[in-house]
Amino acid sequence: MIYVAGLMGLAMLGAAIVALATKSTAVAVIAAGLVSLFASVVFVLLAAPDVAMTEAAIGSGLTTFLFFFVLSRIRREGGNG
Amino acid sequence: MVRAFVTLVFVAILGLAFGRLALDYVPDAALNQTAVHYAELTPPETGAQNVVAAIIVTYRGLDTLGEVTVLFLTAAIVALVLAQTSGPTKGRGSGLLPSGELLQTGTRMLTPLILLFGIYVFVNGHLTPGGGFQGGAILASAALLLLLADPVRRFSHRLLSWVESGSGVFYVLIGVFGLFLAGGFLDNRILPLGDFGSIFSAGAIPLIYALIGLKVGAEFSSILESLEEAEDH
Amino acid sequence: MVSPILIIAIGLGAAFLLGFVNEDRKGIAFALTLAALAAMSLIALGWTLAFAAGNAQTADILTAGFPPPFAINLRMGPAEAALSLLVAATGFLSAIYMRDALYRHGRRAMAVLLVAIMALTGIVMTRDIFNLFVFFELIVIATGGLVLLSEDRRALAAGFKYLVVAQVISIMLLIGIAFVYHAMGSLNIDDIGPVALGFSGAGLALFLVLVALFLELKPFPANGWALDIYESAHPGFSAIFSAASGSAALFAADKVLATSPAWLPLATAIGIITFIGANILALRQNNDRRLLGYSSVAQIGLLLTIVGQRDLLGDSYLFIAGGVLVAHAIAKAGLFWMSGLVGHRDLKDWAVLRANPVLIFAFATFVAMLVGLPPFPGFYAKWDLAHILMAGDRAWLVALILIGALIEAGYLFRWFGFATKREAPEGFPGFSVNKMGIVFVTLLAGWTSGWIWGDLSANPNVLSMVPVLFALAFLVLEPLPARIKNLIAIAGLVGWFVFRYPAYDPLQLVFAIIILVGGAVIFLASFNWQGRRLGFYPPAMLMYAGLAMLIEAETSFTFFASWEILTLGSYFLILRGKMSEPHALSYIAFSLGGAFAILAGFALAANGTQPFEMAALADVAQTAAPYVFILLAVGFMTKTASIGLHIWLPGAHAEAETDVSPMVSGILLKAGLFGLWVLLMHMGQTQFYGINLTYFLVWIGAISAFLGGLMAIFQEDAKRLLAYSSISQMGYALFSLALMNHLGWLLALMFVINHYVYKSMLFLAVGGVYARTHTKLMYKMGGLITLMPFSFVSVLIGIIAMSGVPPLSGFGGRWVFYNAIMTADMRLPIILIFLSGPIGFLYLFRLIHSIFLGQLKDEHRKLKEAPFWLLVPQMIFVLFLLAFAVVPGLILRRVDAYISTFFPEGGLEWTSGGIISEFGYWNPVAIMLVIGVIFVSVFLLLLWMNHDAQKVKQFNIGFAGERPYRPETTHFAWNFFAPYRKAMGFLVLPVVTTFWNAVTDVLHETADFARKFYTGNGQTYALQALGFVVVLFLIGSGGTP
Amino acid sequence: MAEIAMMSGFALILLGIFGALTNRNLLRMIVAFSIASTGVNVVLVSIGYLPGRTAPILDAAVPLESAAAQIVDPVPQALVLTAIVIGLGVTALMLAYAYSLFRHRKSLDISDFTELKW
Repeated sequence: MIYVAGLMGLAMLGAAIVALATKSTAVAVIAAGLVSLFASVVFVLLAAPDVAMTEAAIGSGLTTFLFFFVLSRIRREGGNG
Repeated sequence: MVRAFVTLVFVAILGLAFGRLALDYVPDAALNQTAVHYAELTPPETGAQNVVAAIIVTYRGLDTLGEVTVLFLTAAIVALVLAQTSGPTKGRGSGLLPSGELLQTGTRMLTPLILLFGIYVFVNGHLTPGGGFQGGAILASAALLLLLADPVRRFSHRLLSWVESGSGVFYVLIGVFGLFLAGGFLDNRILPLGDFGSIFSAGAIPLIYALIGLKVGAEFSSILESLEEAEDH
Repeated sequence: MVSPILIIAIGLGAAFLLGFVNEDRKGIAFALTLAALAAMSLIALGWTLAFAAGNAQTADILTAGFPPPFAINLRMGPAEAALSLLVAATGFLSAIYMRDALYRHGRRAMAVLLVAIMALTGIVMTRDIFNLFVFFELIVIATGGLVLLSEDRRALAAGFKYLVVAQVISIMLLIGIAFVYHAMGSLNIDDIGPVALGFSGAGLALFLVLVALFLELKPFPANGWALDIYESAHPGFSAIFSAASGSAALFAADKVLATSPAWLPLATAIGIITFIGANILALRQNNDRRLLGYSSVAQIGLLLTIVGQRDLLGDSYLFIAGGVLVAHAIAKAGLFWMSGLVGHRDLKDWAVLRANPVLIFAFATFVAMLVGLPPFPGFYAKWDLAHILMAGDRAWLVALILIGALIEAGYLFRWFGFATKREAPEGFPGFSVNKMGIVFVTLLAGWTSGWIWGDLSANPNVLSMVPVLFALAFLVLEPLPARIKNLIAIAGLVGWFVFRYPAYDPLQLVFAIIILVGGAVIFLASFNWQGRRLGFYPPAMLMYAGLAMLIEAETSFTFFASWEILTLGSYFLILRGKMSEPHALSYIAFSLGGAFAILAGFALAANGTQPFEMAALADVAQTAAPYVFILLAVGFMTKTASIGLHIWLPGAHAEAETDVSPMVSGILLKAGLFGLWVLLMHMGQTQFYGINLTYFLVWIGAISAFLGGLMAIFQEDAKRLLAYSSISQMGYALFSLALMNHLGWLLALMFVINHYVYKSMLFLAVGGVYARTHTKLMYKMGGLITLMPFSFVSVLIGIIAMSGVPPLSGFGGRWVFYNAIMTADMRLPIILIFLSGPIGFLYLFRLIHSIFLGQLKDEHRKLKEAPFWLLVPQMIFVLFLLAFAVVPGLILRRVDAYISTFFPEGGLEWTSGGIISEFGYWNPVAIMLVIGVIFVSVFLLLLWMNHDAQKVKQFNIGFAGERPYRPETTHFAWNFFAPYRKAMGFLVLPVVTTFWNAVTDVLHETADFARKFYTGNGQTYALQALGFVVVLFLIGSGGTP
Repeated sequence: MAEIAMMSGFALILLGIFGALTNRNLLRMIVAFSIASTGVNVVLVSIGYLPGRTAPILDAAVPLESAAAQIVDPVPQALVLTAIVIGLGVTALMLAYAYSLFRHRKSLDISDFTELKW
């Protein structure tokens, strides 16, 4: 268990660093969604299934979609997001 | 560059503060008085199996009401912000994905299932993990799917708005009933607590969770739709 | 009583209900919104009234039917009730105010407004710290929405910046809350603490919570985001943001701080830095709303300082903090609402308000409320606060607060000056009726709050003092013609004198005669004005009310309240002059500075006891006494314009209206003298490091007398000359008072009387000349003796009286004066005083010489005598001077006897024929006769010798043989005392003016430099917020993280 | 385990804040903030974790009598649920703002929106 937690922690940090360092906003959004997804695994490990579900549905799901909605509109209107 | 350096220094110092918090942190050996109360008295007091749900809906119901209001506000404000934006009218929708035959058919099949699943999640919130927010988010994903499948199509604004308002008003009314019929605002004991562990138990919790689910779903959908049709204003 | 939770339920329910309303039925949606806000206000009002009447107990409201900490509970106590009322009422009024914007944006915007107000009341009432967080987030998001109501496109960027900073804040808050929960095992505020001041474990957690709450309060310098919102948002929302959000956030910080008193110093430090910093930055601000933003930030800083002192304030805490808060909220909301009436954003554009006098009155009211002047709540709060802090040995904090307040007063009054004096822009479209209505309601609320705080105060209610009420009645009488108001004013002054006459002791009597009877005589000149003369009588009567109360004040509170009232009244009066805007500003700045010194002095003297009798000044503890003396003396000397503190006087007196100059010179200056008198009477022997403090006063008096006179002789402007002469005369009076002997005091009293008479007379005479010639520059006049004989007579009599030559009372003064200084043994200042005598004659001579003698100007050939009503008081003064010269004993004798109670030694002996002192003998009647005979003989002699004198044509400049470079240089009266200027000019280099200018310049440049800090970049703002946190953390943890 | 989660949560917060304050692109700032708030959530949940205990659901596996000895602290979880939803609200709002700002200026650079200052 503790190794899984450590792994997830590293995965979160890695994804976060990718999200911050990448040049592409789209990649950043996906990486941020991954952070959330890994976090929801951590929540399961921490005996918080409710939180895990919410984080997965809202944090990594809906939020990512929202980002893409806006991003794609901006792209089509000439922004480089 | 200077800014990045200053930011780095500040963040590092903040890190020191956080580090100190983490180092000083000693996990509790046992639950504190508040948590013990919840662990022992949630079933007799609220009739819910899921302690988190009981806390969310009843003990800290005021927070949750505020939380629902956050989404309500966001939906309203996103619409306001985008209404102020006058942009080019060429192109429609987000154009996130090209909507093909497959997606459209798939959507038609999936939507009822997703809706059903969403309802299941919030109706069982007092028993199992999940609840109004998660269920609402699932409902909204159905809406999202519909939007993707057919960007030109709109849900009825009117319907969304009625669902949103109706569930909101009903939620507040339930709260006020608690004030008059039971121990206080948002007391779930305005309905019988029922048999512990069954679906019709835990007083008003399932009802409230259902309302939350509907409301959250409607609000998410309306946020998505506002973003979708911004340029029409 | 209705459950307070219904405030929240109604706000939310109505917000949700709005979704059912069709988007096009805006009327219905708006009506629903207003109804909900009204209901919320009424519930809060019900509770407030119940608490006020003592019918309610602090109530804990449980939610979910379980006790805390297991469920969230709310609390309704007096403070919560009042704040909820404040929040809900502000929301209600702002909703009406923003009707057009709300209609434009539809029901969604109304829902957001409702939620915002609901959440603010939630912040006020909740006792759960996480619930607090939820409500804060609601406010953040609602703010993000309401900012958009603005028509200013830049609001969008401001909203985003705000959201960015809010993210940083909420991260801190949430982490803090979680660790507080971990440490305490509860989220209920009542279970938290006390947490010791420390930066690890629970201390660090609480630190994060507190620092987040402080950041919500927009502390200096991490507040650029808030300023951008203030500048660009709809003024209706800014009113909520400043009055309601600020108050609620402050209360939240207060709740948390109350659990752990060890953290109070942190609040004090942040608060006072914010108060002073924001006020300094505001100095350079020209955008009205941003200025109000700075001022809001500053006021919240002041409140945070007060919160930080709650350990000391004890039972007075709610009264003091509440007073400042209510004054701030009402005034700031009112000003933001007013800014919506003004079409453009520069401070000078507020001149359009002159289209409606009530708006100017409202503006004045709000400024006075913010500065903490009577009769508003901030005044009582300021008074109590200073007393408690002084008694608690926190004088440094009092000093900092007063400095900050003075800076704030500076920019607010400058702004008020713009509104009353600057050119109003053309093509003004008119005011929106419902917006103006809201401002009027706020105005009413302001005065009501003043009455309530006066009533709550342990001290007398200023609004129940008869003279004040009489003065305020003139506000209602404003529509009447000026002459009728003038009659009422005169009747009021005389009536009050007759009514109070029996109660006066001889000293008070002398001052009462000058203020009340003398004031009435000057009012005779005001009959010269016709029409309605708006804005003249209320301030004038306010000044007289203050003066009348001042001389009778028995406690330090009444004394100080009177002092502030007369200052405020006289400021508005001086501001009326055509060119007086900068001078009125410097007058109010110095006066308030002086008033603050007086406040600090009284507070130090009282050492916590209230009410403090004036007579108890004599019993102040040895250690405090010299400081009390210095503070009070400096305060009073700002009014007497002693050298160093004099630079406001020349402009203020010279640019005032014709009948105002004598009021502010002849009468108002006496307030300072009266204060000094009281001070010396009780504390005259105070020693400071072995030196008697009166010794300094003697010097200051002598130097003022000398330099004031010297500056006067070089003036070309007749009224300025008279103004400088006042500095000199007040110097004389101060000098004689500070001699601390019998004759000195008698002499000071003679100066009080004489100065009133001849300064009023001369100002009126010069004013009469000005009314005809339209110039005050003496070299542009000449030869008016034949055209304006009456004015000539009064100037002649005036200068004879004043220069101290026989036979008029000035000589009597001089005689007593020489007697007085013979009894003192301070040689150097006496030399200065001696020199001032001839100097006085030099400048007075110019008045006669340049105005009335010499060649008549071509453009003046058809001039008439000065207006009748200006002459009436002058002639009364002439008669009085003649009478006073003959029978000085009429008044002096009684006073002499009275002074004997303080200085039994060295009195005068009054005989039927004259007056005898240790050194000599004065028979006024004999002198009058002798001088009369000499004068007549010399006059006849001159007539006989000059019977064939040749008249010189005006343009006969053949004798000079010089080519004139500028027209005025051809006039013989130009630069009249050039030789003296060569010899002594260096003495009148404007050193003091340069000094004070440098002080203001440094402040302004600091402001200009420092405000560049607010770059407008949202990231920078967030970085500043982060910096605020880490710097506090570093300082707190002693630099060793 | 809770310590590891807490540490990584704090690291996420710091990374997020640093990213939000150095990246001038509006959307990237929002992304960074959402990472930071995920970090906050992780920290919060880890506070409520007690080693070796189970989720606060009182079903067959957790008998009522021994519940207090078996479950983790439910309170932080409830708080995090609220915080997640609030975070979504704020994110959505910021996105709408960013889009609107972009439409006004055709720019996503935060340093282009500085008309209000001083």
